[in-house]
Amino acid sequence: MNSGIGLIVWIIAYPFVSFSLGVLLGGYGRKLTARIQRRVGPSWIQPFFDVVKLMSKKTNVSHGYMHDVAMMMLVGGTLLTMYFVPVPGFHYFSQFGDYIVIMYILLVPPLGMALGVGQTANPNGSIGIARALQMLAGYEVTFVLTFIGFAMKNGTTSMYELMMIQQSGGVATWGLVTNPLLGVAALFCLQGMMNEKPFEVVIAPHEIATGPMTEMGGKYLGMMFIQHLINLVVELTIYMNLFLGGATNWFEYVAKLFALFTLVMSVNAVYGRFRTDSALRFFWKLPLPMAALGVILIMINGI
Amino acid sequence: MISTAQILYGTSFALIIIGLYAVLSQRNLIRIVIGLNVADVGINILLVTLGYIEGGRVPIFAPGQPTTNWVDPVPAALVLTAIVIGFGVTALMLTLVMRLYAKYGTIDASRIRGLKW
Amino acid sequence: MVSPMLFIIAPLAAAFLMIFINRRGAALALSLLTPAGLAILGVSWLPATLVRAQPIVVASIKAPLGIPLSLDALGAGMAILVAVSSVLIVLYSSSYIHRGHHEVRYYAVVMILLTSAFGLVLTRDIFNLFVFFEILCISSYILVSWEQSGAALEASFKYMVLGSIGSTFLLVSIALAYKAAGSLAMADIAVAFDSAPRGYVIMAAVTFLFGVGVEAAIFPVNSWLPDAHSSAPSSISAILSGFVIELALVVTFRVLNTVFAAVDVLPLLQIIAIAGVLVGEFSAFGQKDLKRMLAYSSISQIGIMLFALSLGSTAGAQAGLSHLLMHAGAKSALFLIAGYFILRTGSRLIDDYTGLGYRMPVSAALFGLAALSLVGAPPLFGFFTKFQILAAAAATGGGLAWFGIASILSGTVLEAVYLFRVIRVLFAQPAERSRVEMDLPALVSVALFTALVVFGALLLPSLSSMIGPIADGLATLH
Amino acid sequence: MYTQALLALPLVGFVVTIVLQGTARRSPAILKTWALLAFVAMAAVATLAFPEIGDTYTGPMVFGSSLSIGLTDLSWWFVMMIAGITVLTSFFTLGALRDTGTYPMYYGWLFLKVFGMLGLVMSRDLLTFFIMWEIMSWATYFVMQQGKEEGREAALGYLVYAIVAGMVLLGGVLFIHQSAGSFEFAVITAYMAKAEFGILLASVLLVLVPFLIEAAVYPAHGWLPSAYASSETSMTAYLSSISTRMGLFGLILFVFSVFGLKAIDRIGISAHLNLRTILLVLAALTAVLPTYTALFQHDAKRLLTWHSIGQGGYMLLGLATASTLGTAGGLMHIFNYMTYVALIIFSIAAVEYRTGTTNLNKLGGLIVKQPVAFLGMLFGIIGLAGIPPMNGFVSKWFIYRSLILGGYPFIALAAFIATVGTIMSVYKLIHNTFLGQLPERYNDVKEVGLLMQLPIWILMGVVFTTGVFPGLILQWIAKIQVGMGIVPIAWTLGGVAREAGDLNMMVVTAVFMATFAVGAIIFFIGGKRRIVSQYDNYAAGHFLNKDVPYNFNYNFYSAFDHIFEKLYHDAPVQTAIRNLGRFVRMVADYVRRFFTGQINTYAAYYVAAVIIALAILKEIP
Repeated sequence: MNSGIGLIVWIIAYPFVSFSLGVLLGGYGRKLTARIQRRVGPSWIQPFFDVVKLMSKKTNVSHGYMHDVAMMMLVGGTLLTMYFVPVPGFHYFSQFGDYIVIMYILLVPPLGMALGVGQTANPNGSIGIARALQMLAGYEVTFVLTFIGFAMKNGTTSMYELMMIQQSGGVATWGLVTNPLLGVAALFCLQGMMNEKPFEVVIAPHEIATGPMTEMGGKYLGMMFIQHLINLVVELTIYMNLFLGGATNWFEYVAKLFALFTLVMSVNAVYGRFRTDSALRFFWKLPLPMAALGVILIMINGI
Repeated sequence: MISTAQILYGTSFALIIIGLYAVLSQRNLIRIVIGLNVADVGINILLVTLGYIEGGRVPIFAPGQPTTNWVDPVPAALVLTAIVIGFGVTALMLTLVMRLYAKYGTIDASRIRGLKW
Repeated sequence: MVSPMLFIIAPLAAAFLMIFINRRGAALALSLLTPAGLAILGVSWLPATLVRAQPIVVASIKAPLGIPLSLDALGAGMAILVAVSSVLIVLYSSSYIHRGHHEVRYYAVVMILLTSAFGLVLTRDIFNLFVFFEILCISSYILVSWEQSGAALEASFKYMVLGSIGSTFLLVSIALAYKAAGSLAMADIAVAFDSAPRGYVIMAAVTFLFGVGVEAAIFPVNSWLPDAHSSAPSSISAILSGFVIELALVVTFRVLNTVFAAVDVLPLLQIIAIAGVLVGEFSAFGQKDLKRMLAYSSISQIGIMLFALSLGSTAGAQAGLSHLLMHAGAKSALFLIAGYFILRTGSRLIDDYTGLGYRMPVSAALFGLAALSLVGAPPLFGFFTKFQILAAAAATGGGLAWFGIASILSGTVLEAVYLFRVIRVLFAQPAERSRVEMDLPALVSVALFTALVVFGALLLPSLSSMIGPIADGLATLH
Repeated sequence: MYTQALLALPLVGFVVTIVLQGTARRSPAILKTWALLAFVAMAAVATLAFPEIGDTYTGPMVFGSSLSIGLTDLSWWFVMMIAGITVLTSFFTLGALRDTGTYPMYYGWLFLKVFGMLGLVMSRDLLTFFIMWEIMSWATYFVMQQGKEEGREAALGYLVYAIVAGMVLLGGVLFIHQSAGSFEFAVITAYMAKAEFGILLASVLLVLVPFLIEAAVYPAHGWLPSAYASSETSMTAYLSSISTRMGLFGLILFVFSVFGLKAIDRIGISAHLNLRTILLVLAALTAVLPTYTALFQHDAKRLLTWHSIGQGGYMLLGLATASTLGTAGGLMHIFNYMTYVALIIFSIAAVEYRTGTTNLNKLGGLIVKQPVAFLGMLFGIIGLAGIPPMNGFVSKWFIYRSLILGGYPFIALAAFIATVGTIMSVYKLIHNTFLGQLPERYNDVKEVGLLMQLPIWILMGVVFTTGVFPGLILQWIAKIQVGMGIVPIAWTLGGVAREAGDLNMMVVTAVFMATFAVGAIIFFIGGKRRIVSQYDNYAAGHFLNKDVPYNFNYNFYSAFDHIFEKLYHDAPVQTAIRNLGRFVRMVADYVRRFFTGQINTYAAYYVAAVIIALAILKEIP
């Protein structure tokens, strides 16, 4: 799937595949939460219905051109990241951009959203963005440190190569096994990256309306849903590729995806919400030192 | 036995030191001027003593006078000049003290300190 | 060529003449033309002196009975500097000094000061040196107290007391020298000191150093300087800071270096110089009074020059003399401009000059240029002289030299800050925009001084051929 | 020939400008036009001088050695940057500089500054280098004077640092000249290769410290924000974009060429613990701390000046790794930063031109009024934050990769922390200026004229083009690296060749454009949208109108403020430097007390001096 006709077909099909996976994951997540909370929960493909409903709304309130462009940046940026993250059988683009590139293009959707939300001129939205950006200093910084350590250990910054190195010896060479400290620290970050509890102060329903989403309605909210669903897949895949050895085939890929998401959603279901500064303090007190210790161990081993 | 010259040297240095001490210790401007004058006198004695020879003669060319064993005339000339200059400076200083008194209403050095730091 | 004796006679005659005529015009003409003529005289003698010093015989009496005088390259150079500076300063004074019946006397005293200044560089007789020294002092006392304000009188009195102590020490030194040599000619004394007991020569050297040094404002006998230079009329401050202390410094150093060569005073001089640099710069740092700040800056600059001279190397001596030339130009310009700042605002305090730069843009610009040169900003003259000094010190090496370099460098930082704080105030928010520029003669005078420090670097190539023999005058007595 | 002309032009410009000064008040257009033409001519001459790279021209003899200038690949690169940004700035001032009366010598000092900078980068010996360094410092000081009142006070602060730097450098020049016996770079290089360790260390420190001060590297960065922020805005752009980098130029020149990397690496105990490690740590601190200080600024210009410091840290990070990737990143970042910071500040200037303020708490919602300025700032901040596809990303990619693979994980982490801070603060910048609610008083604001727009468009083009085709820049960087004694980067038009890493910006951008198009398609599939008034907003049932400020821009990052309050308000280094200043003033006040004003004391000094002098002379044999 990395050359010729197969490549072109795959490039065209991949967004749909991702979206479908995202819908399933999203639905599964809601169902899982519901069950934990002893509810029945919605349909397994409820997210799909949501998107269809929102996209077909007649009233679409815009606050200006940046608001519109932001939606395109949001979805476009997420799809961009999606292409650069290798999945089983498809790593064509990883030769054009390593994890450092991914690290930065991951910031494109939030930036787009931030700009759009900015133009909506609603303080609830801006507060959400300010919180989101501050949260970066917690989870993103820690996650990057785990990556740095891992990349330094293996002498490459390419996500594909890191994945291949982990696959060389089965479970024993998985990042989570060889560098448990980094893996566990990154797991905390994953929770933050996915904006799930206890790190969901950005959206914070009931507190600041719904944060960035306050002024979003109709197709705007629909596009945010689409982005969210694809993003679920992308972020889980990144963690998987870095610490769970990626996947060699699609069955393994989907299994790992759901397993990881189960973990994230379980935590989400039972925890409350951290305030921004508490969340930051948490990240700086537990995962960050953990990752730092991991990196130091790698450095010591290196010498 | 202390020679005359030694006594004079001693006196002159003593006068210089007394004069300087006055300048160091006295607050009264007039006394400071006097101190400087005392030092001046000391200097003059010193200079004269330099040229002095025990039992020497006055250095004047005159028919029939021997030209040996003269007292050195140069220091005497120097002293004359120094006295003149000292006189001038003292006069100027006292004038200034007068003017200062007119301006400040005092001749206490510790109170004439408009210029410092 | 006319006899260099004119250097001493002409200003003296001019002084008496103008007192007799007692007309402003005549006094101005005389006091402009005399130094101008002497400057030409100096320039005409300079080539000859560069080859060989020109002894001057007065009334056909030779040493030891007569008074030996000699015009060497150093003397000619200093004489030109003094003459040119005084022409410009007199020009400035013509518009700056109050018109009144005392005005003629002012010029007369300036002329007498010139006489003594020329005399100091020409004389080769240690007692004659004392006489000129006293004339210089007395005329300075009078000029400092010119404005008859409380501050001026106080400054003059302090100056006078310290000067008198200085002359006392100088006479002690002369007495000791005479006792050793039986002659007052410097050449004879130098020979005699070579075989004199060391302690004796040290005593003579130290009393001489601090005797004449008081006029050169070397540390720590410089405490009269900030008072005197700040309270004198600005034209006189320019004279005193511009060439009098430099001249005294050169004379002090030359005599110490040649006559008292039997003891090595250079390390002592270096210590004194470095202390002077530091004390001067630090004291100037917090000053609120502009002229006092400039006066403290003079203390440190004298320290820099003395440091250069006392390095004992040819390069150091040459650099020191170049710096002397630069400082004469820069500091004169600064004082002269400060004079008009005071005249226009009626205040000496820097804070009162807020926005004055917009009202006197040319003056302020010239002030800035002179200050830049003083700080040593390339490509102005000051950079090259300072760099030469530092390079000479580096070449000398040793802990004291490097400590001196460090002191000069850190002093420069302070100097830049305090001088440019003035510029900053000058160009603070403009209160009013009406022009109150300096009067034309003053402007011309200041502009010429500033031109020296701006284009002085261009002189360096031509100066380098002359500076050798001139600096040689510091090391050997011709 | 062109080399000398290049140096002569700004000097001529300086003189002519002083002559033309009289016309400044009545018809500023003459002066502006003259400046622009002269700078364009300078840029042309700089381009023509390209074939003269490698030649050296000697000037007048000073202190027994002649001053010499000449172009190398490195200096030509800097010359072009200076020429380019100068032309753009002077073009921008055509429209932006309204009241030349307030800035009487704006162009004059600019010419002098350009002269100093060109001379600095073209100098081929130590003495010329120092002379030009000083001219540049002084000119910078004077340039800063051409601004607001408080800017002049801040400029004095700059002067203190600059003079300290200059004097330390002078000490270094003297020391090196004394040790090596020459001002010539070649002789110094040869000497340093086998110099004693002590001499080498002293030389390197005396020379590097001034560069670090001029480059505003932590902890000597305190002078920059106030001095730059209170300058005239176009000058802020100029100073931020190129002026600070002169320190880095000196660093590159001396570390890689004059002393040589081998000599520099002798200073240290191992490959990972040497002088470069110290530089890396300083650079990391420089990248992080000022960036987070920028978060809490409420003036657009001041916020960016803090980034000028922080981004300088990135450049130093790259350079201090001394690896192929790192130096490429560092060198490239100098160029990239220059372009996007000028772009951002020009946009700010456009806003200031219309609204009269740069206060972030007072602006807002201007996107509808000044779309070009918004677009300019958007491109700029994407570059500054280092997000693809703008050029800022490429250089940061190099720096990260070199740090990670070079074995500096925590330094790399610091760099990323700084990036997060950058993103936060630039979002605040663009949000508070262009997004959010438009205050009623700005209802009549218009876009600036074409004259001011043009530099913004040009820079947007440059920021984007060099981001997509970094090879355009990397080809020069590779040449410079050869001159620095470093293996040149294997570049391609879109990034680097496979052996140097995985980066092809052309592909990244193409994919981004395609996915963006997908986003657009999805957007247009949805129903028709309707643009509503800014008062037609969710407000929990409350009514919004122009009397109700409904905006979030004050205390934007409250959580950070909450956590770091103490650290920001008494930054230890700044306090220490302030205390040092206070200490000097105190010492000065005590020294001044030496002159007591009482004649008796003076007489006592006299006698004491004689006695002490006698004692000293007795001791000296």
